[in-house]
Amino acid sequence: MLKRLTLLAAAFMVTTALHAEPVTGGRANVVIQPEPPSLMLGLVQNGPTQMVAGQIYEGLLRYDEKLQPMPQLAKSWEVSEDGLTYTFNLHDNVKWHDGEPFTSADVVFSADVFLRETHARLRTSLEHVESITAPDDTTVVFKLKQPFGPFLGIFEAGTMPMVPKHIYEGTEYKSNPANNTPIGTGPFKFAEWEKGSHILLTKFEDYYEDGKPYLDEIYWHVIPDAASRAVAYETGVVDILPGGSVENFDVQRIADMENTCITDKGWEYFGPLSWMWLNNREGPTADKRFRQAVMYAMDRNFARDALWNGLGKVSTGPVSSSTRFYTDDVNQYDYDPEKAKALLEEMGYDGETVRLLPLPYGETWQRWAEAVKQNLGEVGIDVEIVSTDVAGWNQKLAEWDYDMAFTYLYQYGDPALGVARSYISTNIAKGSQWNNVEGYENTEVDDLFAKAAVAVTAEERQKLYDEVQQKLVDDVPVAWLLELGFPTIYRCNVKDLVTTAIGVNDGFKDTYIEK
Amino acid sequence: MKDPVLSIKNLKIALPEGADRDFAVDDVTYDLFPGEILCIVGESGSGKSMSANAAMGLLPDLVRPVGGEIIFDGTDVLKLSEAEMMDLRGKKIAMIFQEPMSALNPLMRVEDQIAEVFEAHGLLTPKERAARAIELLTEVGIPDPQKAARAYPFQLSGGQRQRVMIAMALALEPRILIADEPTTALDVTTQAQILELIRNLQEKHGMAVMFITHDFGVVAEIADRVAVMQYGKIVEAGTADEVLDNPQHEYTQKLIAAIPKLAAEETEAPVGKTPILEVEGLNKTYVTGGGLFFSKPRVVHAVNDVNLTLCEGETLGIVGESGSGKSSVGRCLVRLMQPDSGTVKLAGHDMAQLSGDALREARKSIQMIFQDPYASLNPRSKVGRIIAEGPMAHGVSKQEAYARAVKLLELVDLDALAIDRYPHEFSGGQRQRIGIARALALEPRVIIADEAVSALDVSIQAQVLDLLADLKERLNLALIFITHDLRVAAQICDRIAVMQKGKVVEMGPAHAIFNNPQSDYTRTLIEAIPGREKELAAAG
Amino acid sequence: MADFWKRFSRNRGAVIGLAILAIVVLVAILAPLLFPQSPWRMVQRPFLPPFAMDQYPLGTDALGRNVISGLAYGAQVSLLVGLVSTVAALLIGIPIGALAGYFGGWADDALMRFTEFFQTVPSFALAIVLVAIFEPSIQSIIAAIAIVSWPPVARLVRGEVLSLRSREYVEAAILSGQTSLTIILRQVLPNTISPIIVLASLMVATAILLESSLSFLGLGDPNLMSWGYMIGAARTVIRQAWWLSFFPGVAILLTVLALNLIGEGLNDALNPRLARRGK
Amino acid sequence: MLRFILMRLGKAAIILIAILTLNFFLIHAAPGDPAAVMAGEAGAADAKFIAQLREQFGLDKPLLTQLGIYLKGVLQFDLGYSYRQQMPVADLILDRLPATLLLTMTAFVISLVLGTAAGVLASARVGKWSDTAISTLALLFYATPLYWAALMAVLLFSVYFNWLPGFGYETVGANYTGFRRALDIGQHLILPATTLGLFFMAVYMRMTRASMLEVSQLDFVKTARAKGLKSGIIQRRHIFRNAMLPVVTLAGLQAGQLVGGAVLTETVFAWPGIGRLMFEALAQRDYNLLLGVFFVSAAMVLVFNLITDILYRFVDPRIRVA
Repeated sequence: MLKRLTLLAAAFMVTTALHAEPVTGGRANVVIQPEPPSLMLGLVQNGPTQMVAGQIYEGLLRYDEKLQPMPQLAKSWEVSEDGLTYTFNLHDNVKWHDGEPFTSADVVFSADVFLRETHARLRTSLEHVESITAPDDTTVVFKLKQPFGPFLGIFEAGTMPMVPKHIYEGTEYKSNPANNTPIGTGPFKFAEWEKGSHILLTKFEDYYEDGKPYLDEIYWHVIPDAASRAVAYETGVVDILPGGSVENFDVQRIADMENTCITDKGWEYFGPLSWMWLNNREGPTADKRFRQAVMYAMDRNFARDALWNGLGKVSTGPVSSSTRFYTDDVNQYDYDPEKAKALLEEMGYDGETVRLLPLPYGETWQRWAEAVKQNLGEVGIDVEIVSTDVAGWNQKLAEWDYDMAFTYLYQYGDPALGVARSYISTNIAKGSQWNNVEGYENTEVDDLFAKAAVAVTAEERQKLYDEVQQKLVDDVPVAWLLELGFPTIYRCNVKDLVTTAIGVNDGFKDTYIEK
Repeated sequence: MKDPVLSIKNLKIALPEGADRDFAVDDVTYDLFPGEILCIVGESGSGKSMSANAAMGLLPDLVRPVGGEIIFDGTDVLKLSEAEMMDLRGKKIAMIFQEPMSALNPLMRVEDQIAEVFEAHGLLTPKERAARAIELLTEVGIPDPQKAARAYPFQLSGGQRQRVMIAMALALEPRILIADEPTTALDVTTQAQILELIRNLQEKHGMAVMFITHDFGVVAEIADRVAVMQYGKIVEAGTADEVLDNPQHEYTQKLIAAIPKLAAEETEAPVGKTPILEVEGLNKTYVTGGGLFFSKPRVVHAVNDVNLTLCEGETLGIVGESGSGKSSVGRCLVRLMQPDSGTVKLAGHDMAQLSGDALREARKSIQMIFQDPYASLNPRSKVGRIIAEGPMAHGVSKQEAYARAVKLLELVDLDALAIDRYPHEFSGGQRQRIGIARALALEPRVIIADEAVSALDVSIQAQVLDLLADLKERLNLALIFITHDLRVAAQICDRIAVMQKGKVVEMGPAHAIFNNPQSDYTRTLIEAIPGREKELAAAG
Repeated sequence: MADFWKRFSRNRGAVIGLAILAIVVLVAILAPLLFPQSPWRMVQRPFLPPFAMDQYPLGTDALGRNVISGLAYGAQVSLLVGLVSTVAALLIGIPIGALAGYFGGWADDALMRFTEFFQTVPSFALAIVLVAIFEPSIQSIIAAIAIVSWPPVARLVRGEVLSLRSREYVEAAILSGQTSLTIILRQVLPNTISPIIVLASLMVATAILLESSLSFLGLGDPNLMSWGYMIGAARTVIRQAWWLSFFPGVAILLTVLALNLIGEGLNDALNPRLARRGK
Repeated sequence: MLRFILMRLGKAAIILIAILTLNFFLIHAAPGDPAAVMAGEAGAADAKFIAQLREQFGLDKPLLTQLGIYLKGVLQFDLGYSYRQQMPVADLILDRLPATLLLTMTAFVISLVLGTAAGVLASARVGKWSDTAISTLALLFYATPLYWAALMAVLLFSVYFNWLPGFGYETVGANYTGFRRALDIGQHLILPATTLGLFFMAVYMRMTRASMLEVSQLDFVKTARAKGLKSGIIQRRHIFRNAMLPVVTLAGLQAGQLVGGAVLTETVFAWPGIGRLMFEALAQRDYNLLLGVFFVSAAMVLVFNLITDILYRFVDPRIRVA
């Protein structure tokens, strides 16, 4: 028989209620950057879309900063002992913004029909799923083909947003005119979007959690320029600067302002880890010693301090420290130019030029590439920066046309979701920059990742992941840089802004503004 | 004798630093009397228009009077304030200029420009001004004055524009009219009409007219008194008859002698001589407008079925007014212009349809001398190369070509050292000699001279004409001489073809054309030659 | 030549411009001697203000790089791009203008439509697209600048050639049997040289501005320190480090000003007739 | 006149199609395509997903077919659909166009009015100190990089003195209406419009000055003086009108180019206009949007050229009648 593990989440309600009594009313002025291409979270899952649409759409679960699941549309859930059956019990008074009731049929439609077609990342995870069924209006059952360790980690709004079946069923999803007026179940509903200027969300009065949300409206300001965004905060036009809104150089100055709080929480689920892809196939970077030399040559502490304002952590390996199953019991690559030189000498590096692709996401990344070029230059590596735009960068990575390339990827809380994809050899394929782009092949590593994903107990998984981390750090398939800290800056009287592992992406439900 | 209306005394006008002499006008004294026409005559650079401009207070920026006085109405106008000068201008002294094309504001209607004169002096209401403008236009003899008043300057012909200028000048019945080379830019028949108009108006209004010109023919037509200027000084002054018939000063004598005489000598008809150039049925039309985007083209028949024959050793003149097509004929002959139809037989071979190397070869025998001594020589080439280029293009070695250039320079009376100098170091007459040398370099048999002396002062003109006649004789050349100046044609041509609107209206021996013109147009042309009557009278 | 200098030096602004340009050129040439270390090298703490340390009189940037060294090496890039792209634009514009002006007719029509076409495309936008597409590098920048700046050359040359080609000395050259190519090269083009030189000096200035604008937008050659790059990189930190954008801006301003002044001086010296009219 | 306009419009249409074709090939020559960008933004992608997007966007068809489809759409006044932004291109552009037009036309008017006024003033006082001052200022404006001037203006007027807003189109979130809103936009407009106008202000100033001086040497000015007209009237009626002819030509060229040339200003001042849109579309290979922006800005050039020509015919009777 199945032994049911029931995780009730009422406890978390208590922790948030420790603060003073929430105040109802008011408007949150938030920066959104860049302007999202669309607010239909089921179709587009990039950062800005999720940040705004995360208030409109909801998933079945949320996650706390330790990545433990919290209730959202599902008020409770059970997992069978063999790890194959996941049963979710839904709130029964949930309404879509257009007044239609939300039921388990919407969940089945979203997960099994809509998102399987539109959501590339979720689609991969859903391959483990045998069936999704709705025994009644408030119950949904996911049956898996085999155990999948991270399965409970794929239910947040960005990964599995619930979309209204009554609007989308049987339509051409991408061109459905309803995409312009998104309908979700979230605490805020779409009100107005003036392109290039602002997006306005207003309180959803029929929200199923009593008293929530507290805010009347959220006003997202589109300000396509980092310096201007800083000014907007200083002049009081906006009160909340989500991570990445202002250039890192500006963070400290703004954080020093009166009534200003800063937090780097709210990114635990993503665990953004930056690294340089090193092309393992050809050129100097094919040599393990060269890759190690790169690790030793880089002054990552300097980069963190000068470029990231001291926020974030120097990475120790492929797994972020906030991600589950992280270990720091690996070889440490401290800044040591001499060691780098020695390694280069040992391999007989002939000074061949290596091309470095910066990440075309703004000034900090550009500066970082320049600093790395200088670091590597000082141990004798000749680096040429190849500058390109977003599209060119995507293309070059997808076509493996690079020697070294900056990137940062989310880990989605679990190595099986966000780490393995970059290292397992079955994931080597042209045409995507989200797989094993570096071309690293190691059957041992493949095996370990495969076993760890389907291992049932956490201890078992931890052991396997420790081993794989040690192996990878020795081989340096990519040059890990920093666990990025994206600080959220806000007025201190904005309370409970960051309460979950995805921070402002679904945080406004709990937020209130103290007068 | 009456009191002078304008009295210029010991006037000295300084030129800016770096000019070829210190004073534009150097110690000049003369009077202008009411009701007379005084001609100030001189070659270019003689300073002939400076004193008139000084009287109007219209000298160029860096040119200023430094001595003497200009007395008008008992006061020295040089001492007047700008406001007082403004009152004087247009009202008491009016002026008309050489270029009727540019002397009117292109963006304003004619009537507005005339009305402005009244406005400037605060006279009449706008309505009255418009009415006066029509009256004035009528008075200066513009056909359809109503329409002309509404017209913009570019819609009028050169003669009409000059009439408009005169109308403006007459508007306030000034006591003095200054006419600064008013007919120089006009065709000869138009010139005759304008001169007559000025004469009539002067008589009718009793104005004093100061008429500035370089043309003794014009002087003969219009002047009561004459002052001859050279290098900023008056070398001779007197009544028109005195000066023209009995010049005292050497310079005046020289100038008058240089004027080509109208009497064409009777020459033998070119019977028995072999024709070198035969032109038959030559046609050329211009199409303007049109192009890629289908606007309606305008067709001008520039050369209309022209037939000509030129014999060895002969000089054929082609005369006509501007737009008659005379230059187009010349250009068709050397194929600078592609004729639409017709044959151009040079020594028996048709070159109208040649192209490429054959054309280059054929052109060796037919060369051209151009009008503008400044534009006809490449300013960035040395004279030697300018002359030697032709032979070199036809395969003569550089050394030989330069040697020939030296010989040619000597032939045209220039120093051999000239080969190493640039064109700008030479005067206009010298440049024209270089142009002739260049034309001779390919040893042509026919030379086409297109207004070859029109841009030269009369004394230089005479020298160049002599040189051409001499060379023609020595080298046994045949010459086609294209000109608007019938005096020049009379002097140099054996036969003359008169052209009008693309057609040859009359052709014959020079003396026959002048003495017994057959077509009306030729007659009009000849009668319009300034100074002709006086000359005929003098001849007896 | 002496005459040329006399006329040139009569224009005081032109002499000042020449002096400024001479300094810029000198600095560009001597940059490796004055600042042996790479301008990319991180030498001091970031955001060192100017005049705080004698070694780094203009301070350091966000990575602690020496600003004055960057200015010196930036001069190289600006001058190089300015010169080469102008030469390239001349190489495109002069033949097109000369052919159109000399042969007239349908050749003129076709070439001028072509030129017009390039003038209709918003030029800065086209430059951005070109550089972005061929990826920012010194070559692509020079090519893009040349491609957007040749039309004025073509039009100027065409206009000049058109008026020269009916000049009598050109007709004389035709009659004397010279080929079209010889005539264009020997009779016509040498006489267009003055206005071309004047235009070219102004084009160098414009090219420097264009390069800096592209670099400012992040479309510079990432391996070369340029003034526009310095300003672009400093834009986000303008409030805490004004000097990072101020000094390179002044450098561009002075260089472009100098070239314009020289252009005016050249105009005075080479086209005395026009110059006098303007005075 | 109508015939003239129709002819010009026909010609403009041909040029527009040529421009679109050129840009079509240019942008397709660039590495990467919108499918890859969008897949990238989705956070993960496999080849199948990208192929699916490509098919959806019609990117799997041969290039010439795509061009044909696009041009056919354009001929039916359909600028296509931006898959990246999930909106019809025309809507996106129309959203942004007013801001750009407001900015550029203000800059245009500022530069034209102040530039010609200063030019006239300078020409009237040749050689005096005011002429020198104006000419020097013009030279400085002429040599100043636009974006740098903008930055310095922000630093000075917005940051240091805090007189004027340094970014944006209006006070975000203030929700002003009516006159208050116009005033607010006006305040936001001052710095960007002025800095954008500086360069052309210098150009107009220099051109007007030179042109005034040149015209003042012409014969008809002498005629006017000979009539006894006051120099003020001569300046205004005779010299100025004629001197404006080349300025009108230039103004037409500039007005057209401004729309596509405001990228820098829009970047510095975070102005929500076409220039930014183009820049973004380019980086994301939003083909239809980029082509649409080019279409609109080239159309602007042609429209302004046409306006100039019509205006010119109005000002200059020689062209009107001939």
